Amino acid sequence: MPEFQFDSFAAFLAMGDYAIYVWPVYILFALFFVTTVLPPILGRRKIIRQLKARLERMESNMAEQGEGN
Amino acid sequence: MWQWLYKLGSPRWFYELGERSLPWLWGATVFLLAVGVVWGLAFAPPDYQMGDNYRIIYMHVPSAGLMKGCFYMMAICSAAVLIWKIKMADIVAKAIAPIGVMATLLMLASGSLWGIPTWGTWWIWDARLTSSLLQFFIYMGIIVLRSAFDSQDSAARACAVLTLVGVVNIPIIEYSVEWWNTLHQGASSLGMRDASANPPEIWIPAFFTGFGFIGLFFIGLILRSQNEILLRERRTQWVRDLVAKETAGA
Amino acid sequence: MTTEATAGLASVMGATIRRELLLAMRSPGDVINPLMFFIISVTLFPLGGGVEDAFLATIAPGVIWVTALLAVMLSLDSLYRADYEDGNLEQLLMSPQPLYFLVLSKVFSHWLMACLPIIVLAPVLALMLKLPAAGIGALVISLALGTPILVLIGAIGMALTVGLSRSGLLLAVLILPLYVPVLIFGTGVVDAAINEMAYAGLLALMGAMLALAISLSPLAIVAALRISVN
Amino acid sequence: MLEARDLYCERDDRVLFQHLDFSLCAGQSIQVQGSNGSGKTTLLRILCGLNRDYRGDIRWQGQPVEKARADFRAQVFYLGHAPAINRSLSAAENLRWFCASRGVRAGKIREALAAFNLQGYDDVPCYMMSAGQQRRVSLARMKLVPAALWILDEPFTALDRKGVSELEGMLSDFVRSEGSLLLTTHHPLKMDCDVGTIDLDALIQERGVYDH
Repeated sequence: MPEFQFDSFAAFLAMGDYAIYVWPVYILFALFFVTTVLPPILGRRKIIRQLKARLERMESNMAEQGEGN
Repeated sequence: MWQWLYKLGSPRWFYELGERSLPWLWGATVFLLAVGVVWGLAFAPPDYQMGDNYRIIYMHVPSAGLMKGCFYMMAICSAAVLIWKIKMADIVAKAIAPIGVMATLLMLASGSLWGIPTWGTWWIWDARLTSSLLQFFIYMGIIVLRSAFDSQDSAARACAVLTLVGVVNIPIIEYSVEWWNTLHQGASSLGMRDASANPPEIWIPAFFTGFGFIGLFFIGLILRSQNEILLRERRTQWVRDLVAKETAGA
Repeated sequence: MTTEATAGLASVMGATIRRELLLAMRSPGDVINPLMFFIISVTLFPLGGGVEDAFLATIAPGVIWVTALLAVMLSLDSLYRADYEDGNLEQLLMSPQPLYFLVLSKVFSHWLMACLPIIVLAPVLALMLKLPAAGIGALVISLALGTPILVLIGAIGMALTVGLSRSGLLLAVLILPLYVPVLIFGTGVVDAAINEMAYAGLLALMGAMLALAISLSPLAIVAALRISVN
Repeated sequence: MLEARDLYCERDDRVLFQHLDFSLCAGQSIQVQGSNGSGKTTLLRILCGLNRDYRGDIRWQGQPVEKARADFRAQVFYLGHAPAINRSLSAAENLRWFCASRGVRAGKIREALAAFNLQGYDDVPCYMMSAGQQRRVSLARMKLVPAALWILDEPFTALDRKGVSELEGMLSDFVRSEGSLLLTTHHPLKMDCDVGTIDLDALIQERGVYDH
């Protein structure tokens, strides 16, 4: 089983004094994760609402046409 | 096999396949990425030469792989759009592009952060970084071209043509940048190849993050494709029922 | 292709080239403007960067090649825009003659009008930038091989964007990354010539790129034109 | 002999026409009617092969049009809204280029121009001509290129009354000489041969819009 490479949590944070290079990369990874997943999830809700509004508009039009002719 | 491929072409079947496979994908991706990141950061031995800075590689290599993989997948979809006129292929190609761009940006950022301690500057004209920068420009060209058209069908075919032209040019660009790099820079490459002197365990986290990236790619792809399917198939009955069911619940 | 079909095709290509040259005479702006852009932007570099011989000589190949590349790209706007606007492009797409060769002859005539003057003028500008004499011959050969590739690839971007309004910059975003290999080998040939190194291999590579461009890009241009007229 | 079966075309969320079938044989002519934006031009461009966003099957001489592409184009003359005339070239140069681009030996350009009373205009640059004259130069192309099918999109625009009646005469002569004609126009057509019609507006009411 691989063992923990750093002797303390502080050493882990310091990352062998490469912290300012390694941690930004993993932060950017988190950003990549979020931008890949979050926008479509939010977009989906917006699209569903949009389509719902469109359906209602169409039903009201159909209803008017119904009485019309 | 053809039957399966043909069914993949129908938006409804693709949507439902996506719906069924998403939970599995989420579970696998989160597990793989969590293990890969923790193992890579905390438990993998440091590089004999570069010390802990080497841990950037667990993000750099998968994102580089995803950058190239996305482009080749877009090229396949583009061929399908132009030759067999499969509507679904355009939906998938449109979904892949943003993921490819973000992977390229992650690759460029991790590459330059990797280079700072070794070369003292944040941008080095290394062959792989430069050709990835050019690939980023080609990705942006495709995305910008798609938004320039108002009719969706011509946008789909135009982007398909540009993607195929791009996929023919990428190997040429890489070869010429490689040659150009040896001419101007000599040996300033990222120094990734000479990592063989490390114990094998250094590579194990890379498998986890690598497959985690692929899982993440498919999640993004399915989510974006589903949104696009809902928009493009909004007049069909099954989408109207789905919208009714979803909004009734909410 | 039976003989009279090829004869018919040759006459069509000849007619295209004659028409383009006629059009160029009628509106010389399409020829003069890219050339003036090339000359003016080359003279900007000494004004901006200083006139020491050593400095100019080192940047000369890069400057001339980059400005030539940009001039060619800017000249592409006149390629199909006029035909698209007045409806000739539609008629061209309705022509029974294979469009592949019509496009090739159109690109060739555009190269004659826009790029040949640049190649002819490049040595003068090279002298202005103190390019060593050894490099001038190589510069002309590399431009002669490189500019047709630039026009062929640029024509793809032009055909994709001909239907869009105000697409000048969009064309640059689409095709400049694809121009990189031509630029790299073009300047490489001139550098090699200046340092007395053999550059035949590089010319061979550029020739290979030219062959690839001539055979493949008309396919993309035709597809793109059909999309834009759609 | 042009046949279309079950043509369907949808443009930005509106179904222009669907289940549209018709056939046009030699010696027949059809006028496509419909209000503005009902898809008349789109239908013509689909039949010419300029517009590919449609579903359905189009046959030329019994063969699917994709197979007989070159032969189809050699036989068809399409006149669009744009006059397809380069303004910096003269009328004769434009017509010569039009014949060359279709691989046809430039026939009697002078007579073609004369037929549209543009005698002596052959060396006049087109930017000096009025829209009506440019239109007639564009129409003159019909006399130069042998075609079995004419697809004309509002050929009478910008023509004066005399021009209109001359063109109508010419069209009916063409149809009588076993040519087939497909056109759209807004003014009442006075041609001495029977003209079939396709009414896109009627097609929509009759079949409703969202039935697929």
